[in-house]
Amino acid sequence: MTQHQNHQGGRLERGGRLDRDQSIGFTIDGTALTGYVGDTLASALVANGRLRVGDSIYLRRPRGVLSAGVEEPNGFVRVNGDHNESMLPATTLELRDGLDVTLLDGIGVLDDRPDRNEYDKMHVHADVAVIGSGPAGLAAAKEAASGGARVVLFEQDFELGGSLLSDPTITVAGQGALDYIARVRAELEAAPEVTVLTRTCVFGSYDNNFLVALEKRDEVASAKGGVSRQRLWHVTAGQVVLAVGAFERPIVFSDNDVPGVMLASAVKTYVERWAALPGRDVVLFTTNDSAYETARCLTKAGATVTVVDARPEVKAAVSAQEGARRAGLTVHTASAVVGIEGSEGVTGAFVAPIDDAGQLAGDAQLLACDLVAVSGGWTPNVSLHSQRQGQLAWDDALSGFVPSAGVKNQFVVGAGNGTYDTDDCLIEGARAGRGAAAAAGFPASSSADDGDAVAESAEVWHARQHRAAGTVRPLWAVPAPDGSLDTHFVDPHRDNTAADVLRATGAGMRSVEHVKRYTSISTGIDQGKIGGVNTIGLLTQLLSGNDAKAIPAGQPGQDAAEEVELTASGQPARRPTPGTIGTTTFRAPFTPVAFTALAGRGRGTLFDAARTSPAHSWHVEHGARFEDVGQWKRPWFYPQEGEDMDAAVARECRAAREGVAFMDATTLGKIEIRGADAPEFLNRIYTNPFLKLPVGKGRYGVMCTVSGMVFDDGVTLRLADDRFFMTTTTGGAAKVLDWLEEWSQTEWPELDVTLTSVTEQWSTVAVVGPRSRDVIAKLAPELDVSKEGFGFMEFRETTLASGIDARVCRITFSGELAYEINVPRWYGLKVWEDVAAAGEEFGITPYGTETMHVLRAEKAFPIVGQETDGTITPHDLGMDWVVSKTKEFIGKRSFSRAAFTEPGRKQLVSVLPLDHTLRLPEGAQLIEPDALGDYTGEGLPSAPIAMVGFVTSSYHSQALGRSFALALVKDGPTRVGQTLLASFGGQFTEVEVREPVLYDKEGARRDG
Amino acid sequence: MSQRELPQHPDFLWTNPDPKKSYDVVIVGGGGHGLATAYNLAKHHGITNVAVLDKGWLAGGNMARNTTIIRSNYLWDESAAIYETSLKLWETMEEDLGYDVFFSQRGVLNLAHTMQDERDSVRRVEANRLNGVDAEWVTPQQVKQLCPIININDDIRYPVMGGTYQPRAGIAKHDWVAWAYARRANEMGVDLIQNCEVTGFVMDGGRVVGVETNRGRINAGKVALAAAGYTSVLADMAGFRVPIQSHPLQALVSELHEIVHPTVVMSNHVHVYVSQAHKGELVMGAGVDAYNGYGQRGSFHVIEHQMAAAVELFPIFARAHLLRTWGGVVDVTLDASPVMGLTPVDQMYVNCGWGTGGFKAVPAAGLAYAHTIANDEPHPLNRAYGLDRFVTGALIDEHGAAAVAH
Amino acid sequence: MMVIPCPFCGPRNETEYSYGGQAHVAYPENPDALTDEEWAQFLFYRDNPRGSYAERWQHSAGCRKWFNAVRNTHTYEITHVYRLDQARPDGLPKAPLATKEVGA
Amino acid sequence: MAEQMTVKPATTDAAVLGYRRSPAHHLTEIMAEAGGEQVRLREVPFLTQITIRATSPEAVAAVGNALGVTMPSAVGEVAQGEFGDLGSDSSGSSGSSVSVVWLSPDEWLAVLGDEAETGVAITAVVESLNVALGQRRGQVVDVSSNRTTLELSGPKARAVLDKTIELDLHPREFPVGRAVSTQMESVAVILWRSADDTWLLMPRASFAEHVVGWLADGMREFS
Ligand SMILES: Cc1cc2nc3c(=O)[nH]c(=O)nc-3n(C[C@H](O)[C@H](O)[C@H](O)COP(=O)(O)OP(=O)(O)OC[C@H]3O[C@@H](n4cnc5c(N)ncnc54)[C@H](O)[C@@H]3O)c2cc1C
Ligand SMILES: NC(=O)c1ccc[n+]([C@@H]2O[C@H](COP(=O)([O-])OP(=O)(O)OC[C@H]3O[C@@H](n4cnc5c(N)ncnc54)[C@H](O)[C@@H]3O)[C@@H](O)[C@H]2O)c1
Ligand SMILES: Cc1cc2nc3c(=O)[nH]c(=O)nc-3n(C[C@H](O)[C@H](O)[C@H](O)COP(=O)(O)O)c2cc1C
Ligand SMILES: [Zn+2]
Repeated sequence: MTQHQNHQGGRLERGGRLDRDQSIGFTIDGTALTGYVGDTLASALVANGRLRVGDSIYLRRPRGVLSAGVEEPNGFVRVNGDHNESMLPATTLELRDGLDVTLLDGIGVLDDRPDRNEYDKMHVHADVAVIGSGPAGLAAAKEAASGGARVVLFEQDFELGGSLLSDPTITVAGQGALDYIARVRAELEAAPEVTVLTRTCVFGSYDNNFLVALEKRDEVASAKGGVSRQRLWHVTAGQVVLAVGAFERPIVFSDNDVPGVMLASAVKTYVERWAALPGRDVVLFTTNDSAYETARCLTKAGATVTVVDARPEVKAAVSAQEGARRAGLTVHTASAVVGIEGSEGVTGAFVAPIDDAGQLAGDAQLLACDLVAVSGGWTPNVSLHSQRQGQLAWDDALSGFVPSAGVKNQFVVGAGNGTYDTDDCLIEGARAGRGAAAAAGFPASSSADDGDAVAESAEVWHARQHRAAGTVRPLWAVPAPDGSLDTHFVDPHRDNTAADVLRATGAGMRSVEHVKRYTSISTGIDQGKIGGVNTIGLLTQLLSGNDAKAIPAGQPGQDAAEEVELTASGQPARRPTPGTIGTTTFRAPFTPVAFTALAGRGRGTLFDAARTSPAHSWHVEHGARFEDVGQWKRPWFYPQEGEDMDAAVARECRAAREGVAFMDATTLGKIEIRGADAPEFLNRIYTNPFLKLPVGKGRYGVMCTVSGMVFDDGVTLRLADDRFFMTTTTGGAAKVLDWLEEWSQTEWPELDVTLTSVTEQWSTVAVVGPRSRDVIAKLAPELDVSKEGFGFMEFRETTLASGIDARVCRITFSGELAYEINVPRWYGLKVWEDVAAAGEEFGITPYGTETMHVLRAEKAFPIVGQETDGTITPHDLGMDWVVSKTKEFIGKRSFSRAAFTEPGRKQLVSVLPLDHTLRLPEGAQLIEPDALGDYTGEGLPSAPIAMVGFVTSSYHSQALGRSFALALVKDGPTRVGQTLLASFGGQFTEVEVREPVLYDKEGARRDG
Repeated sequence: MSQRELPQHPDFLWTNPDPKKSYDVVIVGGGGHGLATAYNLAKHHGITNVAVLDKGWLAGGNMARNTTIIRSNYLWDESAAIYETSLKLWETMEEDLGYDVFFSQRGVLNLAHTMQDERDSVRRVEANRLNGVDAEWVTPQQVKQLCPIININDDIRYPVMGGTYQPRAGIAKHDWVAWAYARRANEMGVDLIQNCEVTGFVMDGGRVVGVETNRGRINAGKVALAAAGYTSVLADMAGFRVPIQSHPLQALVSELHEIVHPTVVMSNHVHVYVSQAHKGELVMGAGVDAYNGYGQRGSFHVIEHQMAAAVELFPIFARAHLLRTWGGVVDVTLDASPVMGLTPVDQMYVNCGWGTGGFKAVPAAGLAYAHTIANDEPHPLNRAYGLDRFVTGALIDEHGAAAVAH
Repeated sequence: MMVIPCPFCGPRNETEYSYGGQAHVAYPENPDALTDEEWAQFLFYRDNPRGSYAERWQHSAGCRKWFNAVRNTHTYEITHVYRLDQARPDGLPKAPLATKEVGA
Repeated sequence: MAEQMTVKPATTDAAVLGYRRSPAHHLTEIMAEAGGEQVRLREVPFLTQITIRATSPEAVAAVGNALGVTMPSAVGEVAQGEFGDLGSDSSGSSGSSVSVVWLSPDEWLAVLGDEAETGVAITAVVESLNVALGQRRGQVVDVSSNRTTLELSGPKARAVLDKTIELDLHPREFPVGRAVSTQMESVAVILWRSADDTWLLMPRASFAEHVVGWLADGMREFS
C-alpha cells in the first residue's frame, strides 16, 4: 500500500472549505501525498508546499501553478486510471482519494486502452439559465426562481459561491458570505422548478440561447452501470444570465514564469478557500486595488508582504491600501517588479521605480521572497457573450474589454460585466434575475431583499462600476534592466514572450489575429484567458503611427472605424488603445471537453439504427451473412457448411435459374399514392408514361433529377383509378418520398395527389425460378397462377393458404418467372416461413443480395447507385425505351443540352474478360488496347492514359459458366465486338465489349 | 524536426501600404488563391502592378480555417489534372517560396465502409493511376498498418472495409503557406492591402475599370475575384451570378498531444477526417451545415455527431479534448468542382467554387488563374471549369466519386 | 442551434428540418421554350446573398410540410416564416447592385 | 371507381391474427430486464393505426364523423372517441375507443385497439373512412403494421426521455394527452403523453430495435 505523506506543510491550521476529518491520499509522479476533501489537486499541492509543476513546452523552463481556476496555463497533469485522461489543469481537478497524476510538460499523452466509462447526454429546457454562482449568479438565480420559473443554475466548480469562497469573511446581503451561499442554495434546492448543477461548465453558447454544458459526474457517480462519468447537457433557455466573473491578468515582466509567481487572486483563494499558504515572504506586485485583499489575507495568515504598486499614488478606494499600511506593510508605489531571482522557485524579486511612461526610473533592488503575487488588472470573462457575437468595448478606466451591446434574451452581470463591487454584483444579478424571469413570463415574487437599489441611470451605474474597480495602471510590459524581452512571458503555456510579439509586429503583422498566428499566443489550453489582453496591450505600445491605420477592422471589441486624426507630421494624434486593435475571436468550447463526452452513447449499435426485416431472425438462424445497404442489414448470402461466398452464390444462382429460390425484398421503399391527379403526377415524375397504366397492372419506371440524371427506379402498381403503389430502391426510399412530397407541395399543389410511406407496412418475399409457380400455387390456392391467368407485370389480391391476405405481383428482377408476395409486415416472418415450407419439396433456396446482383446483371438490369453515379441518364443505361419523347417530365429539358447530345457519353455494355475465370474488380478502368504506350503497369505512367470507361459490376455467372461484367463505356454500343484493356492493380487484361444483356436476351424465361 | 521545435517565421513578411490610385490587376480576396494568383502574375507574366485587397486580415478567410488536407486522388481527368499539378507544385513550394510551410507527405487514407464505397474507391484508384496519380486500394489490415490507431474491428456499426491510400498526399501549415505567397508577392512588388473591402465595381460599358472600396476608389485594368464564399456577394455587385451557395463548414482541434497519428484519415461515410498537426493537435473537420450561412460558425450537433464517429474509429481519441471549434464560409457548387474563368463582364475574372477542398489547389489555381487573367483566356488546366459547363451540362461531378471532399 | 418556427408545429430545433435553398424559384412553365442558358440558370443558379434570404424548409421530422422562411444568412436570425400559399413578406431588401456606370 | 379492387370482408379470423409478430416482440426480454421501479418499458403491440389525409373542411368533418370524433386541428392535439358497432362477425357488439392524433394540417393518425381484442377489423375502419372521404382529395391508409407502440412509464420515464428527445417535456409544455411527431436520435417517432408518468413512442417498425436500444440504455441508471 502506498504510504501517503501527511505533510501539508503549507496548510494553515484553521480555515478553508475543507473537511479536515477526511484526509485523502493522492499520488503525483509516484510521490504519495495527502489533502482533504474539498481540495483541488492544485490546492493540495500548494498545501504540500509544491508550487513547481512540469516544465514549459518548448523552452523547457521550470513552471509553477499560476492560477486557481480554469485559466491555468502551467499545471497540467495526466490523470492515470483505467483510461488516462490526457491533459487537465490541476486547478480544475477535484481531489479524490487515490487520485494518481503525472505532471506534464505542456503536451498530453493519449491512452490507447479503451475507455470503458459511460458518457451520456441530457436535454433540458429552462425559462432562465444562470451561468455562474458567484454573488451575481446566486442573486440572479434566487430572484429568477422566486416567481416559479424553471431555473437552471450552472457552476463549473464543485461548490457554489464563486469568488465568495475566496472572500469568506465579507458580508453579503447582511450575512456572512458562506451563510449567504448556504441560504441561497437551500432556497434554490427547495424550489420545485430549479435545478442546480455544480461541476457543470457551460462551454458553448449558440443561437437561440442554446447552451452546451459538461457535467463531471465521476465524483458523484456510484460504480453502477448506466451512471455516466460525464454528462453533456443541451440547454434551451428562454433567458440567459451570464454571471461568469472575471479573470485576473498576470503582469509581463522578466522571468515572470518562475515557479512562485502567482496571480494575487489565486493566492487569496488558496489561503482563504483552502487554507493553503503558497509563500511566507511575499512580494505583491499590483496595478490596481484588488490585490490589497490578498495582502490582507496573507498578513492575517502570518505571511510578510511587501506591496509593489505600479501607481504613483492611489486616489480612490484606498481603504484596503490604508488598511495594509496600518498592518505594517511596506508599499512601494510607482514601482514594478522587473525581474525574479531563482529558476526552480522564486528566491527574490527585483523591484525598481518606474516613471510615467512606464520606463525604469532607478536601480532595481532585490527583495528576498518566496512568492510573487501579481495582479495586472481584470478581464471580464466574455467568452460566452462573445460566442454569440455579443459586442465588447474597451473600457479604459476598468482596463478591460467589457460587454457593450447585449445579446437578445441575455443579461451579463457581475464581474463578467466589469462590475467588481460585491454589492453591485448582487444588485445587478438580482435585477437581471428578475428581468429574465419577467421576460420568461414568471415575474419574481415581490420581496427583493438583496438590495435591489432604486433605478439608476446608466451613467450613475457606470460611475459606480468604476469606483468599485479603483484605478488601474496597466503595465503591458515592464522593462527589464537589460532591455531584454525574451523571458517576459505573455502566454506561458505556448511559451510566447513579449519578444515574440515584437518580432511579429516587426514582420509587418498588424492584426491581433496575425500576431496570434505568428506567435501562437492564445492557441493553448487557456485560449488566451491568461495572455490575450496583455498581448493586445503590448500591441498598443508596438503599433503606432501609420501602423495603426493598417489594423484590419472587424475584430470583437474593436472600436467602430473612425477617421484617424493625423497630426502635422502625418502621424495619428492618438496612440492606439486596445479598442483600436480588438480581441481575437472567442470560440467554443470555453474549457476543453473530452471527445468521448461529445460522442456520448451514440456508439456501437447505438451509433446508427440497424434496420432489419421481420424475417431477420430466420436469416440469422440460417447462417446468413449480412450486407449494409443504407441503414438496412440485408442478407448477403447464406453459406452452408464449408462453403465460401463463391460457392454459396453459385448454389443460390443455380437454384433461382433452375429450380426455385426466395429472397427477402422487404427493404424496398413503398409509397401509397392516391388522388384524381395521381396518374398525371406519376407521369411527370417518371420518364415513361403512366397515364394509361391499367388497374391491376404494374409498370417499371425511372425517375430523373431536374438535370436529367437517373435518380431512382422501381415498379409502380395501379391499385385503382386513383390509387397507386410505388416501390423504390432500398437506399432510395426516403429520398424518393421527399422528392415526391417536394414536387407535390411546392410545385404542383393544384394536383390532387396524396402520398403516404408504407415501406414498413409491407413485407415482401420474392419467389424466383422456373418452379416458383408451383410454390405460389401451394401458398395461394385461390389464385389462378397460370400463365394466361396471371400475366407478367400483373398483381392480384388474394388470401394465402394460411388465411393471410396478400398482394401477389408478377415482377422479375432476374429474368426468371418470379412473384413477389406482399403482406402486412407483422405477418412477414410467418409468410417467409410458409414460403420456405411450401418450397421445400422443390428445393427452395434462400438467396441474398449477392445472388440477386448476379442474376440481374446477367440480364443487365442496372442498380441505381452502382451502374449510376449521378452522371448517368436513362439513355446512358441503354434505356431509351423508358424515356418518353412526347410527354413532359422532370429532367427532360436537360437531355437536349450539348453534353447529352454529343458523342462520347459513357453507356452501359457488358464486358467479357477473355480469361473466363477472371473476375474483374468492380471499378477497374477500361482503356483502348493501344493506349498504354510503353507503360507496363509498373509505377505510374509518365503521361495520363486516356480511359474510355470502367466496370460497374462484375461477377462469375453460373448460367454462363464464366465471369462477366457490366461497364459504362464511352459510346459503348458502337464498340460492341471491340476489345479493350481492363486496368486494375497494375495489371491489364483483354476484355470484349458486348451488348449488355447476356442471358436470355429474348426474355423467354420470364413466363416460366 | 521534433514536435517541440518549430522553425520561426521569417523576420519580415510584408509591407502595409495605402492603396495606390490604380493597378493593372486588382485581386479581390487575400486568401490562398488570391495570394498565389498575385505571385504567379508577377513570376510568370511580369505583371507586378497588382493589388490584393482583403476586407479583413490577410488570409483570414477559409485559408485560416481549413484542415489542410492535400491530395490529388480525384476521380475525373480534369480534376486529376489540376490537383496533381498542384501536388507537384506543393512538392517544390518550400524551395520556390523560401519558406518552410511544413508540407508533410504523410499520406492520406480514404476509408470505405460499404461495398459501394469499395467499388467507388477502386474506380477512383484505377483512374488515378492511369492519370499518373499515386493511389492504391488497401485492405483493412493494410489500413491498420498505415495507421495503427484505427479500429478495424467489427464492433462498430460500419466497420472499415478497406480504403484508398495516396502516399504523396499530406498536410501543410495553412497560415505559413499564405504568408509564404504573400511575402514573395510583396517582394516582387504586389501591394497587399488589408482592411479594404470592395463595395462595388466601376464599369465602363460592359467592362470593369475599377473597384469601390471602404478606402476609396481604386482603378484597375483587370479585376480578379478570389473571394471564395463571398464571390456571390461580389458578383451581385457586378451584375452577374455564380452557381455557388455559401455554407458554414466547421473544424476543430484538440490540445497538443505526443504524436500518435502518422497519416491523414478521411471517412466520408461516417463523416470524419483527421490528422495530427506537427505541434501535436488533432485537426478535424466536421460536416457542412445544410443551410446557407456567412456567419463563420455552424451548429454544434454537427460536431457531436462527428465526434461519435471519430471515437468509434479512433478509440485512442476518447480523452483528447476539444479545444477550439470554428467555421468557415465554403463556396459549394452543384458538382463539387470549382469555377474558374472569364465572366460576363469584360476584364473581370472569377475563381471560386472550391468549396470544402480548395486549400490543396492553391498552387495550381494560382498558376492557372494568373494565366487566365494575363491572357484573357483559360489555361488548359481550367478550360473545363468555366461557367459554360453549366450550360452544356458537362459537369465534373466529384460527388459520385465516393464523395470525397476536402 | 437554430430554432425554426414551423408555421404548423411551432418552434422546433433545426435538426427536425431539411433545407430547401432559395424560395420562390418556380419550375419553368415550358422548359422546352428556354434556351440552354436559361435552363442552366434554373438548374444551377440561386441567389446567395449575405443578409436577408427567402428560403425553403421542410419540417421533415414533424408535419413534413414545406414552408418558406426569411432568414439572415449572416446573423442566422429568422424574421419571417410563411406558408407556401402566402405571399413573400413585403419590404425585404433585394440584394443591391452596386455597379456604377462611368461616362464613356 | 368501378375498377377499384375489392377489399376483403371486414373479418380476420383469430388463427390468422395469431400469426402476427410485433416489431419489438424479440425485444420483450430486453425491455423487461431494463425496467424497475422507477421506469418500465413494454411494447403495446398490434394497435390499429390508420393514416388519414384530408384537406377540405367537408372531408375532414366527414372522416371525423365516421370515427365519432371532431378531428383535431392543431399540433399536439389528440381527439378521443368511440368507434364501434360496425357489424363485426358474430358478437355484433364490437367497438373500440379511438384516438386521432394531429400530424399535420392534412394528416392524422387514428389509433384503435388491437383488432383481435376489439373485434373491430382494420379493414372495416379503412372502409368506413374511405366511404366518408369519398372522391374528395385525401387518403386513408392502413399503417397498423408500419409502426409499433412502445410504452415507457414510471417516475423516471421523463428523465429517460430527456436523454434523447430534444423537445420540452415539462408538463407546462407537454401536458398529458399531447402527442407530436418528432425524433429520437434521428429516428422519427410519434411521442404521446398518455398519463403523467406514461409516454407512448411510435417508431416505424424497423426502427423499434434502435429506439428500444436507446431507451433501455437510458433506463439502466434507474434500474
Ligand atoms: C473548415 C474547413 C476545412 C477545410 N478543409 C480543407 C482541406 O482539408 N483541404 C482543402 O484542400 N481545402 C479545405 N477547405 C477549403 C479551403 O479552405 C478553401 O477552398 C480555400 O481556402 C478557398 O480559397 P481562398 O483561400 O482563396 O479563400 P479565402 O481564404 O476564404 O479567401 C477569400 C478572401 O476574400 C476576402 N473577401 C471577401 N469579400 C471581400 C470583399 N468584398 N472585399 C475584399 N475582400 C473580400 C475574404 O476576407 C477572404 O480573406 C476547408 C475549408 C474549411 C472552411
Ligand atoms: N476588486 C476587483 O477588482 C474584483 C475583480 C473581480 C472580481 N471581484 C469580486 O468577484 C465577485 C464577482 O462576482 P461574480 O458573481 O460576478 O463572479 P464570481 O467570480 O464570483 O463567480 C463567477 C462564477 O462563475 C463560474 N463560471 C464561469 N464561467 C462558467 C461557465 N462557463 N460555466 C459554469 N460556471 C462558470 C465560476 O466558476 C465562478 O464560480 C465579486 O465579489 C467581486 O467583488 C472583484
Ligand atoms: C490546421 C489548424 C490548426 C489549428 N490549431 C490550433 C491550435 O492548436 N490551437 C488553437 O487555439 N487554434 C487552432 N486553430 C484554430 C484557430 O485558432 C482559429 O480558430 C481558426 O484559424 C479560425 O479563426 P477564428 O476562430 O479566429 O475565426 C487551428 C486552425 C487550423 C486551420
Ligand atoms: Zn411542422
